[in-house]
Amino acid sequence: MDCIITIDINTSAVKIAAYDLAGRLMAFRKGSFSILYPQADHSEQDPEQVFITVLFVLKDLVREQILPSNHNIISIVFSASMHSVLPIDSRGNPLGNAIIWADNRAKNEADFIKKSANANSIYENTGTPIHAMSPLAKIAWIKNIQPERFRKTSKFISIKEYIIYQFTNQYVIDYSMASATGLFNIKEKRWEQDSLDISELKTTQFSDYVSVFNADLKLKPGLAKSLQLPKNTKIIIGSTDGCLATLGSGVFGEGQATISISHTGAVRVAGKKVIKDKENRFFNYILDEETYISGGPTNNAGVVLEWFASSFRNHPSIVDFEDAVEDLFKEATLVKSGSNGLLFLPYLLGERAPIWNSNARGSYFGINIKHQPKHFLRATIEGIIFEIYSIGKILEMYRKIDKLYLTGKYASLPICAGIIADVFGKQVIVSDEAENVNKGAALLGMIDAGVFKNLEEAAKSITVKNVYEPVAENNDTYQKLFDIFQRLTNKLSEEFEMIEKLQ
Amino acid sequence: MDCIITIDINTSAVKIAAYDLAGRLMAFRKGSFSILYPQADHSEQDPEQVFITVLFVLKDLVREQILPSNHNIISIVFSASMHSVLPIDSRGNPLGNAIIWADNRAKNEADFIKKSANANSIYENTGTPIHAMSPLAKIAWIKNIQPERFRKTSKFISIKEYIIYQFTNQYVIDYSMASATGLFNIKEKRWEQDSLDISELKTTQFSDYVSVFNADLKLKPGLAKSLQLPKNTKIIIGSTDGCLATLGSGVFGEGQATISISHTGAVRVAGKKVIKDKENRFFNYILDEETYISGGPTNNAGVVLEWFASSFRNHPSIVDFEDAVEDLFKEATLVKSGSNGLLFLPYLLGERAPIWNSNARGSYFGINIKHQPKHFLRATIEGIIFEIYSIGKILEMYRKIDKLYLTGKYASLPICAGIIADVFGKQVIVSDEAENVNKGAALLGMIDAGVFKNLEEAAKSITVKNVYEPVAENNDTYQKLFDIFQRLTNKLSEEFEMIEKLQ
Amino acid sequence: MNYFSLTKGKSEEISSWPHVFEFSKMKIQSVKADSFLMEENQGVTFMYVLDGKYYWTIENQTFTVFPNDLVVVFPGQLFGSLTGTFEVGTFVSLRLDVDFQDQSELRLGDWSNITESERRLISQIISQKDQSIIPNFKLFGELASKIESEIFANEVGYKTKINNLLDDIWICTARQMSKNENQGRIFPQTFHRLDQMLRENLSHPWTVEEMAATIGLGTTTFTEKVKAFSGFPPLNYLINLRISEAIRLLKNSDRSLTDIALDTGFYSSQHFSTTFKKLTGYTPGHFRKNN
Amino acid sequence: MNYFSLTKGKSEEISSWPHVFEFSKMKIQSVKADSFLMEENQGVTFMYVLDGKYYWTIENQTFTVFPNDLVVVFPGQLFGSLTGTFEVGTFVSLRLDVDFQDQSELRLGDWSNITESERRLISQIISQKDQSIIPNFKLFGELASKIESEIFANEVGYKTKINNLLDDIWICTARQMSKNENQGRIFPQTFHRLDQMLRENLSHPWTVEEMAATIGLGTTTFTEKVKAFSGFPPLNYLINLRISEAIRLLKNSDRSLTDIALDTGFYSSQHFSTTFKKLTGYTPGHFRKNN
Repeated sequence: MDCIITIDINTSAVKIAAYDLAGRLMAFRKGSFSILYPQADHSEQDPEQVFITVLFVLKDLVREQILPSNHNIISIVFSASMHSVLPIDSRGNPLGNAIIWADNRAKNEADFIKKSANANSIYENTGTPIHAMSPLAKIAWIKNIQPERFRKTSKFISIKEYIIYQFTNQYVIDYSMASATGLFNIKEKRWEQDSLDISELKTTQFSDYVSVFNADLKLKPGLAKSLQLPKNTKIIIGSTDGCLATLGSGVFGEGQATISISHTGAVRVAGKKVIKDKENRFFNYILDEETYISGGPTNNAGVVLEWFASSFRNHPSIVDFEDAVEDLFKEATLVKSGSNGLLFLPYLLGERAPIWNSNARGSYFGINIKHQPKHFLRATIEGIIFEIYSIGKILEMYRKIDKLYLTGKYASLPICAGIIADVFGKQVIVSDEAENVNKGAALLGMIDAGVFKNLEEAAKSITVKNVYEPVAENNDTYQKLFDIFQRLTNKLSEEFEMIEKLQ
Repeated sequence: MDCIITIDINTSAVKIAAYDLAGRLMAFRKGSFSILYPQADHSEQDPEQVFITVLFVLKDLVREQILPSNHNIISIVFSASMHSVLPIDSRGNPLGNAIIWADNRAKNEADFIKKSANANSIYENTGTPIHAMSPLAKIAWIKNIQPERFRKTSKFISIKEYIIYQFTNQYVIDYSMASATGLFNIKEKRWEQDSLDISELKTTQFSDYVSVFNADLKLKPGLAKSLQLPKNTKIIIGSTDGCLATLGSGVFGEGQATISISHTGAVRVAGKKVIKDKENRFFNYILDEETYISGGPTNNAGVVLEWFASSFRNHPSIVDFEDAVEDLFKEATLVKSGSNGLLFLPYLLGERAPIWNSNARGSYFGINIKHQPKHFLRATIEGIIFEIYSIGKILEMYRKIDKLYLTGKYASLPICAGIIADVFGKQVIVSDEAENVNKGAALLGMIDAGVFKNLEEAAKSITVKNVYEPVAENNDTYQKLFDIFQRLTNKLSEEFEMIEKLQ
Repeated sequence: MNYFSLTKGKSEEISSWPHVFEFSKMKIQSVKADSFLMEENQGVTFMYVLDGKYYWTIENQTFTVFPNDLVVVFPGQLFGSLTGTFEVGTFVSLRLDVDFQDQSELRLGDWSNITESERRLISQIISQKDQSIIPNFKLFGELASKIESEIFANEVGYKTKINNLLDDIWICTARQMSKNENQGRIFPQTFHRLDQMLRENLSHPWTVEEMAATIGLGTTTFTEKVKAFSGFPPLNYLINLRISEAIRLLKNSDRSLTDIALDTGFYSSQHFSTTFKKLTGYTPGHFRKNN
Repeated sequence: MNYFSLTKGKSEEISSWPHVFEFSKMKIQSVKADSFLMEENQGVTFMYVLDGKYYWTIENQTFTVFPNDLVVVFPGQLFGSLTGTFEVGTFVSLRLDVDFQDQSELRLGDWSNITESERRLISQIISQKDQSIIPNFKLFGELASKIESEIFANEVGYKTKINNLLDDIWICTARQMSKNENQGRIFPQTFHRLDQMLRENLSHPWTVEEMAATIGLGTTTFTEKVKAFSGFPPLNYLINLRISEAIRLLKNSDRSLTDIALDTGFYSSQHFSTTFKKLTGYTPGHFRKNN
């Protein structure tokens, strides 16, 4: 039987999943690598470790799961996180580590670009909010702070391009990934001159851009042999994790939105037009020639839960994270909606959408003598979801949203799903897929294989597992708390800046 | 050898200590009773349990410690917490429980009086801030809400008067206690007509007022026999815990202030004149004919630490509070001054001085991803001390303060003493006395016995155990944090009110 | 394992205990729509999970229930699953016809052997606590399987045995709730709860063992902690409370000295009188006259 | 107990170990003014409390030190008591002439037997951690009393024995710091720390036992957790890191294959070559040429 292999390279792991042509998950394996924090505000990936990890995991999956079951691999589809920047020299060797989305070193460059005369037109043309996360700002940082490295750079590529180069010896970038660089014109689908001018870049310093369906790449024969892959395995370039998670959760049409809560979070919608926000709060990324994925990302989602589980609480010994989280979610159900009036602002890592303020900081507010650890726990979960809601609420100014689709490892846990339904006051749908990103990539492969005509048809194949209806009474409580949540967020920007200086 | 017995009746325990005429502690014993919380905002004491506890502890102390050591008891000096109200009928029987200082039921009555035309003159004449804690407001509440109980009341007395009545069959109140009722004119030393008028009270509904040195009371013979006390044991009425803690920590002169951190906290100074604060934030209580104890109380001192130790943290089993606190203070030393920019507002029980806002609520502010439990712990201690400082800072507008004297079970712990020195930027002195209140009462007894000429001489007999000097660098950090502390406190009053409604 | 579902009126097996509405052990192998809708609970329901993971909702609050967890649902509470179905797994369910007036007073019925004062104590523990779920309560599983074997074995005395096991369920549930409630608290809070319980059940013939068990401590540790915290050994503290209440009654009521003695937990007016005099210097009668 | 105070230059008893500045066991019976003023620390000082409660200040931060707690003070740190005195109690103090360049590299001296790669590992653990106090570290007390008896007994081999015990002190202190640092963390954080340590000591001949011990876990649990979290058994994960570094060196340096193999922790170029080929499909030489 034929099968499709999907490779998703995210912030800390590579996840490889194989699907048959009916879209059924057949094999799954993951391998972690480390995020490196060489200094404050810096977050990096070691490109060689990422590559070795991809090889290792793929080799094991093929040898131990695919070959024994006599499946025939017809294609490999790639996905990866957005916004990484890896400078390489003319021989294709990395100049240092890749700078990833979470890296905040280019704060000043982002501020500078934001204040420039064509900031608005750059945002509108490229679809990427101007922020330290954006390769646009990161490359400017390299130019300013590491001129020698900048000078040596032959191309600025992403981790995904680097891995594909290792597989194929070719430099290509898909529209989705390109549209997350801040350097790509999403309307005319070409590199954006205004962006290039900021760091005096030439288009030759980037890979060639292609559609997410592009399958012209050729797998290196040596690698095919070592990995025991058929020589004619198609390499489909694929898209980004954000776009594919949206597709893989079944969201494509009017009235639908995805809510993603994993390490970070996001609210996303798919549409034929970009969202034009005067305050430049939303991204608009290309999925295919006529589809944009629009929305807003938050820094403070699962990572804050992980902080709560590991740092806020004292544990008697080293704790398995999964166990800790299981216990936490159980404990959180012991508290009523609204955490007895304890409110949490989750800005532990500064914030992107909708406030785009790197100095924002977290806060527990409204503490009284009766609040216990379980109230802090539930307030933390609710605060994370309020932040998601604050994005969703503004998105609703541009798009009708009736139903919410969940993706990411935390969102679809029953307690989160229930709170999301109650906070938004909308129906929440959990799909049957464990790995939405890989599934989204598989859908691209299935379209390529002729299983579906187009994305719309592919998205409709995702099946519903659970539906959560909002409880009116809880929605009422949450609306009142959210009002305070917003007031505090708006009111405290000066104090955020003052306290940030003391940290 | 002669000795003096001191009886201090505080919120949850009676502490009885015996001193010889050189002021040396000879025997100590304490017995707890419960604070009763029949409903939200209500805090009460059972007068019979308090009485029985006093008897039990006193009897044991005399029988097991005083008599075997052949000491001769010459006097008993009383002390008690301020602000309690116990309505009694014409036969001297309590009409229900005593309402204690922490009770917040009379919020509306306090607000009403505060808005009345002569609120300012009442505050100035009586020395007691107009607040739910004040017997003035509590009696108004009984009149409004429990008219039947009000009608049956023959006298409104305090727990201290009730116990003294059990010992002597006489109704007397000392100037200190009277000056904490909001019904006593501290300048002219008589019941204040404007205050009486609010609830249409007559002076006969109160005990006779006398000096804190008054020793005219006669011990009931039956009780003397059952307690094995000499028949001629003098009963000295004594003063309040606040006044006596100040005296007992050695504070009497210019430039000195006491900081008390036990369940609640306070900053106090002694002086010949009252402090006239336009915003009515400070109390002025009478100690003796020419001495006032002035200052401000905070609700959120040790009780917040206790909350942190018991409620904020999860414990694996029932924990001895002393052990928990010992561990906490040890852990707090692991964090640098300023808790890495984590700030705590301690208003878990609303607040008295200096903001006098029952709706105020607690908050942790400035949380980032690197903050751990130990930072929350240290921030909690620092927040409590910032609140104390916010009182001290305003007091300094009226009085020069060079040295701080500590009292109460938490203040004199080295970590608190060090933080207090650093936050205030002043020298901090810890005396040799474990029980400042009882020691203050003993000083009254020693003056009565002719050991000292007057209070000033008595106060000077207190010896220094430790001196803490402020560290300039830490003071600098704390000043910056305190700036944010004050901004938040002022800025958030609307949000305090909004969230209070959801609790 | 055997699975069964016994319902009052339908199943002969439980007809001897008309106070048992339902007793079942169910294995759910596939999810069925509308098998567990939200409904108002009749009687008191105990649901104990043996296998699987359940998301059950009581009064708008959803609990995640793991194996060995017990869920207790009181009369009138809305109970069910928001998805309307039972997830795959195994659980025991026991539903009793029990009156729980205003969620405060538990009325068991003639079948129960629990004494009046202990019943009040249990009522109080159960009504005070906001505990719908008791995690890791294996003892319940043991009691349930004892009931199961008694029902199906019908050996001599099984009718009584089962009623006694039902009593045991109430007693153990109350104990466990009390322990959980005090777990992880600092002693002053625990003491405060004990104080409340003593006050509201002064006439109960408290022993130190019982007080200690109520808050989940061993007798020796309990005595030490009470002494260190309050200054009094536990029984002396109790006497404080009893005498205080007696004084109040002497002053404010016309009740006989014997009635006052018994109401405040002294086993005779003699005992009351001696204790009272030792502390106050007066006999109760003298005290009342003087006042 | 015997009390003693041995100082370099003054006390003959410790003259055989010129790297020991001071070794004392002191009992303080009354507080003396100016007995412990704040001073810049010379060498590395270990202070271990046997009895009493101390408030010691290191670099502006005051620690409360209880019995069985160890305080470690590095060269140049301001150390003393803010009150200027020793409180009443008993403690052991050991001061060693040790160079700790830039608070990052520990240079012990010829007397020490600790291997080069282990010394670097210890340096790194000690310099990474912000741990001036190690609570409840009884093992230190045991080591100190062994040193004490060796010094006063002078049995055969005591000179070596004491140097070995000093080595032990460094090893155990590093282990304890590492354990404390990972105590109560969730596994991803612990793993991240391990990852850092592996990267910075790739040439060290890591065993699974050693990795596990470094983060305070048993070998079996450690292997399970690493596998579950990273997808790889510990040694495979290590190989990932080694091959990644080797690729970097092959691409960016002219070093010989043997040097690269040893630098990245392969015990021979043969071993390096086989492992490299298995994963990438190329030998290192071939890979370098192709690139």
